[in-house]
Amino acid sequence: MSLAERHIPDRLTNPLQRALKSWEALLLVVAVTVFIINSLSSPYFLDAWNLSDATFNFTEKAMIAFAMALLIISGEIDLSVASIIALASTAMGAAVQFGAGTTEIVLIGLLVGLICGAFNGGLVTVLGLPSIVVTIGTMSLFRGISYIVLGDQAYGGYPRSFAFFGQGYVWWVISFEIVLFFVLAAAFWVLLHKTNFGRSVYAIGNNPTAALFSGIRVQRVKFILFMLTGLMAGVAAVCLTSRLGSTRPSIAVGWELEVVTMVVLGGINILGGSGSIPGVVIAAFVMGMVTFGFGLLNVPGIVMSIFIGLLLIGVIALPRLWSMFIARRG
Amino acid sequence: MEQSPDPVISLSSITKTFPGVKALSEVQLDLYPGQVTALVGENGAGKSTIVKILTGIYQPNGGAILVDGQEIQFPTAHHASDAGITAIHQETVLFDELSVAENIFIGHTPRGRFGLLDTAEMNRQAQSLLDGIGAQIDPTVRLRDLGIANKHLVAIARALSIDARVVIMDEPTAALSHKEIAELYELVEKLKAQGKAILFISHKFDEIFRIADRYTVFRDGQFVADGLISEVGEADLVQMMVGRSVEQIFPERKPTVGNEVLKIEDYAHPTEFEDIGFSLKRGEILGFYGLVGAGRSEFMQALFGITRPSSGTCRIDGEEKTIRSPADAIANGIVYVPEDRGKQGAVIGLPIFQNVTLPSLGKTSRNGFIRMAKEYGLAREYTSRLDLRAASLDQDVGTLSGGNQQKVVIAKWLATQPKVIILDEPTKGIDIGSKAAVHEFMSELAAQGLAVIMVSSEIPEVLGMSDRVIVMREGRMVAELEGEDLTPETLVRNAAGIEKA
Amino acid sequence: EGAQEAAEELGNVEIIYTGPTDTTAEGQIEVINALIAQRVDAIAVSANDTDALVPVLQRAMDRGITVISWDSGVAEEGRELHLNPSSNPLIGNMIVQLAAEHLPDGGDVAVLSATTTSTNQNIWIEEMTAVLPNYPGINVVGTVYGNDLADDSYREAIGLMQSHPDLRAIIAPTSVGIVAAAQAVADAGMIGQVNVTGLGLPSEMAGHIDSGASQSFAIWNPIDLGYAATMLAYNLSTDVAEAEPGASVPMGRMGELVLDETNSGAMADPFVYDASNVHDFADIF
Amino acid sequence: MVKQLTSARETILFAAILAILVLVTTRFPGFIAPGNLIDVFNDTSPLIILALGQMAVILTRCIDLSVAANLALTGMIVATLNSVNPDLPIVFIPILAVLIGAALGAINGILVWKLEIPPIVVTLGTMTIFRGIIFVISDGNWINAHEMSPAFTALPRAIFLGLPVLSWFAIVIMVASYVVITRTPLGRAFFAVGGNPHAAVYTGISIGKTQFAAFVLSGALAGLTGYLWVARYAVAYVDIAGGFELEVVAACVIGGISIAGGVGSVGGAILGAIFLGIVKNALPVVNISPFWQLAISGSAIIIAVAFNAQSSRTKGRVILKKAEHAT
Ligand SMILES: Nc1ncnc2c1ncn2[C@@H]1O[C@H](COP(=O)(O)OP(=O)(O)OP(=O)(O)O)[C@@H](O)[C@H]1O
Ligand SMILES: Nc1ncnc2c1ncn2[C@@H]1O[C@H](COP(=O)(O)OP(=O)(O)OP(=O)(O)O)[C@@H](O)[C@H]1O
Ligand SMILES: [Mg+2]
Ligand SMILES: [Mg+2]
Repeated sequence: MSLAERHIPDRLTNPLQRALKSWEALLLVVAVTVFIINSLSSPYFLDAWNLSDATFNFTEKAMIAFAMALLIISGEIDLSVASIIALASTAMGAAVQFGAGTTEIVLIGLLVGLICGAFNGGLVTVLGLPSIVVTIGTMSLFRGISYIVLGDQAYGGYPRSFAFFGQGYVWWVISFEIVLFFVLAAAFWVLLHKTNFGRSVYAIGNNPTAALFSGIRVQRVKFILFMLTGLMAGVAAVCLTSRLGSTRPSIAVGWELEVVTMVVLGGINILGGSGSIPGVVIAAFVMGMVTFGFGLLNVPGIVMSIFIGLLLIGVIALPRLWSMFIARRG
Repeated sequence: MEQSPDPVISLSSITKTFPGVKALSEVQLDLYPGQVTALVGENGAGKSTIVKILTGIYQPNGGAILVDGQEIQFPTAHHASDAGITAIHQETVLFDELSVAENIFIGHTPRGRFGLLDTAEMNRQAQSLLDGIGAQIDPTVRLRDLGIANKHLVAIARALSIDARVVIMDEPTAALSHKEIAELYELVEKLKAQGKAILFISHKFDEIFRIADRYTVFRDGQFVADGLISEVGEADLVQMMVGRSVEQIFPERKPTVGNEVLKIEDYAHPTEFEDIGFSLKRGEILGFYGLVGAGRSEFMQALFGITRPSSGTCRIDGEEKTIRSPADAIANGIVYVPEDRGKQGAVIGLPIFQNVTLPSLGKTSRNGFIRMAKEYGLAREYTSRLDLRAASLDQDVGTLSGGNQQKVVIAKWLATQPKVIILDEPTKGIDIGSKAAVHEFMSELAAQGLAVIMVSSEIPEVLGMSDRVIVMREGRMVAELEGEDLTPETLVRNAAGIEKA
Repeated sequence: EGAQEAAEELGNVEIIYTGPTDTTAEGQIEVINALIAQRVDAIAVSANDTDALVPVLQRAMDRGITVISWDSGVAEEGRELHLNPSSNPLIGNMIVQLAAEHLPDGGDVAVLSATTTSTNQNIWIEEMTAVLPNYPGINVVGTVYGNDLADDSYREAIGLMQSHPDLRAIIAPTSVGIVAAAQAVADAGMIGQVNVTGLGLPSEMAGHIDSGASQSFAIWNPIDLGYAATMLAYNLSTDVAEAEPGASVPMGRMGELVLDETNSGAMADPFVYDASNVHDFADIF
Repeated sequence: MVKQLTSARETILFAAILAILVLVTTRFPGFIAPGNLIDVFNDTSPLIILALGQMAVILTRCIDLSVAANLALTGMIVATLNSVNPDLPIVFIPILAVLIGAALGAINGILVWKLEIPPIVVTLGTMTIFRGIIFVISDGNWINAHEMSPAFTALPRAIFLGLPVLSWFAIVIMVASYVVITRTPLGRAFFAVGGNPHAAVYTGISIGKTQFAAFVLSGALAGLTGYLWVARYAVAYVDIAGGFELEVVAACVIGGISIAGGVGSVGGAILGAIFLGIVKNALPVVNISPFWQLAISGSAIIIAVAFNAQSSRTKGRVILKKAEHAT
């Protein structure tokens, strides 16, 4: 055997080159373009308070999107997140009726989110059911429980201090929510990209069997991811409830699809296995800016959604069309 | 060569590139009617790639395919089969949820009234095809209910269901038992007699010399030589393949057996195996022989914590341990190199270095946080020890050839520094050069005091490597052979359940 | 249309008419945020949710924007005044009266509402329940919700007829529900036996009046409503009037809006449509 | 063997449906009157038609979340056409609806086939785009009963041999689906592509083309349902059938069609749809508070799926002779 050392380099392309060609770079270009178009088309766009108000369009959804990104990378999905918000919010409202203070309310919101996540996770990992189906079921179930509890009523009367989470400002125009958004973005970035846990999420998403054969506790990791997603839905429920100051069972209807759209736009492979947190962060800004920009032009929401749909397909389709075009010419 | 007829099919200057890899570079290949051409080459030489080009699955980047002297193109698999080319592929490419007959005829099912599919006719034809190759399979059962060997027979029947002039067999014997291999040889003779051109790909030299008329050698995606088998010797062929001579296939070993590391008693499973017990010492290589489907893999997977045994005890270094998951097994120093590399071994989609460090993340991280430099270091150490061939360590394992993927999987386990390593068919589908490396490595591991369990269906490998052999049949241990008793005859007799004459 | 009419009359007013993607409070908040950002002078909102809009509307008022709600109201602290198309007790009374008129001997009546959270629906049903004792013989057997979706409302209406064989009338105080219920009655072959009534638009109901599925229904004039809301918003933001209990705020050709202790007032009485007049209005709204 | 497994799954579902019927009957005997059962079937027909289209898509490992939006858009287009041009012969309307729906489905199919964008992403996108287009076409306005021609609204409710035409549409499509799925190369290709896409390429089946065909089929059926829906409820607006796509997917999954592709049967899809249809129709009849409905149907989906998974769990291979006889 010729042991003339065959040297294998660590990398062929350097990381910077790779970053420039990445999905995140493309998204960043989209984000900057949207920002420029917005500031040119409306005189109201470049205003600190207005921009601050605009962040509420996406912060809560993005918090869930971070956890959902991990879940989707691992090859699962949770369509019940919006319903978890409804149930968590209902539980918080009920707690208020029993005289709970702000701390208790928040804890109850988070706990209910965690329990709902564990319920989904249990059905998926213990009974081995496909998550897309399980969470279509729990999507009806969780919101259904809110309807049973509340019916046509609403819970209100949240304590004044509770309003801080959704309406408070940390400094000048910097709201509590946007700070929380960045803190969570950083935390999820570390979790996914810098820890063993994150690595096992990728391994599971690419090949669950081989991951299991490599000693990764696949079911446990998935269970934790479902709980994490539930917990983040709980966090979003706290913020949203605080921002609305009241709870109705119809709270956050349709958010699950917006969250998934955000995740996919962020470059997370819906089939699992790849994607990054910075992508999701940029996608959140793009979606927030687009809706706010259209809002300033008084475009009806439904027309706005055409654009979001086109963006979702276009951002994936254009690079592929481009490379097909190049291939045909070359 | 002058007296041979014109080739049925002739490939010239075929080039095929994948992103970052030139799999084939200007290779040529000719197939003659009524003759078997063996295509040999190391792992990653491009054998399967040329098969896929011939069957319309890949499109070449350059070169020409000539059928009867006419240039032709195969944009899809249909075009190739219309041109009379059929193949048994290296991977079993079948449909678990469809019936055997549907698998055989999918794509060209007989039609009945109104152009609708004629199921009865299809089942009849399937039955006669299966009978023709001596397979006792009911064409109406669902494929998922068949064992792996039978699946392979279905794949062969499928290839024969097309009335072809060219039959390609990419490692057809890898999953078959002796009896089935013998029947396959008969089949090849029959096809030859019908004047079909046959391309035969195998890493087993005894096979090649037994059935091939011609040979073509590829090395690293390039054409090296071709000619008549009768005019070359085994050593020449190996020399052409690896570009060097490989003298001795099994390393000489002086086993220095230490104290007992693993003791298994009464392992049983409700449906797969029962009454399994043995002990294993440091520095020992224990072979597991049996026909395919004897339940060896099932037992090994139970030992590794993938499935749970219904009863039995496992002692490691004298201490009783309960292994509930692969993570437990790894923690206790037992690791398993699975048989199904693509599904259970490599995490395709992740780069090589991440595959290698996956079970050792505890070592390359601090408090759960990853340290890249350590990861690359560990990956480099073990992949270079196995002489991996890759462009870079952050390349996706999916872009490696089968043999090189296997090396990554073995490297992954060695990096955990285990006490007991279980290798399930470690050289299945690996070329002769890498095979020797794996064997050498195995004996090195044993010499370093590691206990090795090797599951193998190849008698020379079992005999050449093992200190002791356990034979399994139908989920039970039927013999434990050592020293004098260890002969090809005793192995086959016990595995097949033939009474002593 | 009515808002445009008012804008033309006033001359110096620009109307921005917009709405969210879907009918949720969160969507409306995004729209209101965009309006605040454009520093509009006044926002007139018909709310999807009584309470949820309060914080954002308070922020609008903090930034000097006049906020009124109309049709479907916002809780008191979230707006300066609320314009009811008609007084709630009047509507509650009207819808049951429409049913009773055609049931001289009394009988079973059911309510088909929109969603469980629609503020106005719930108030009307409450008011209706309050005046029920004045209609002896009228027996309300249940309330179901069609979620303002044609198919759900249709299915609920069919369900009502099945589970209450003696049902004589369906009251649907929602324009989606009344159409779906009328269609369901027609399809079930119950015309003449079950009368559909409630609140609907002449353009949508004309066919069902003709078929007899509905004898009569009521509605206010939506053009007047848009006109009045615009006038009120204008008058408040130009400080022509103050919104306080007991005050009256002018609303152009619609007269004046007299505010009660919750700062809300009613525009006009609902108008009843039947076979005699429905076609005169079907082309207008 | 194939028959045994599928029929076992379907039998359980069938038993569940019977159990619900019995339960409802104890509280409301009129529910199982033949006339009422016909009504329930008729009411479930759109779901059955859509579930059969969705089944083809799911078999090929895709999912079509745009069916409800396709339905609404096609419905709006044919209703607009009818109101503008009431003299257009009625026979053209369903044909036109099928063509429009198929064209919309083809958009999904092309994106999946040619650009290889994951189907869930494609249909999530087209779902919002289609709804948006309805708004643009209609300017947010409704098309009401009196704007449609009498023939337009009468067709689905016309009675033929004791059944409404809407039901007949469903029955014809059930039979046609059965033939296509079990007896044509296309049907076989659906299973092949979903069961093992890699192997499908090796047998000369184009994955992309087969998926394209499934999307076109699903789109065509959604388009047809669009007309039937609009005509039946005599109204067309932006939000019709909002959220119905999830119900369609749920029907398929309850019917034992594996979301992972390659496994399922026409009978399963139909029973799954009927199961949901009966639950939906029974709840208002037995006077369960409307606030309970959502939770009950959610639980039903979870229980049905758990049941299904349990009954189809593979035993694995049996090596021991002893065990072979025991099973
Ligand atoms: N789809 C692919 N993408 C990228 N590279 C590929 C792909 N398929 C094959 N290759 C590369 O092409 C080369 C030839 O591979 P091929 O599978 O033809 O080898 P082989 O001779 O059949 O080897 P083995 O004996 O291991 O089966 C290898 O270097 C492999 O990494
Ligand atoms: N019908 C089947 N369906 C799926 N996988 C199968 C089937 N039959 C066999 N296999 C897989 O093929 C492999 C070989 O089967 P088995 O374990 O029975 O044989 P063995 O005695 O280990 O022989 P060998 O290791 O030589 O193949 C196992 O990994 C098993 O999981
Ligand atoms: Mg190969
Ligand atoms: Mg094995």
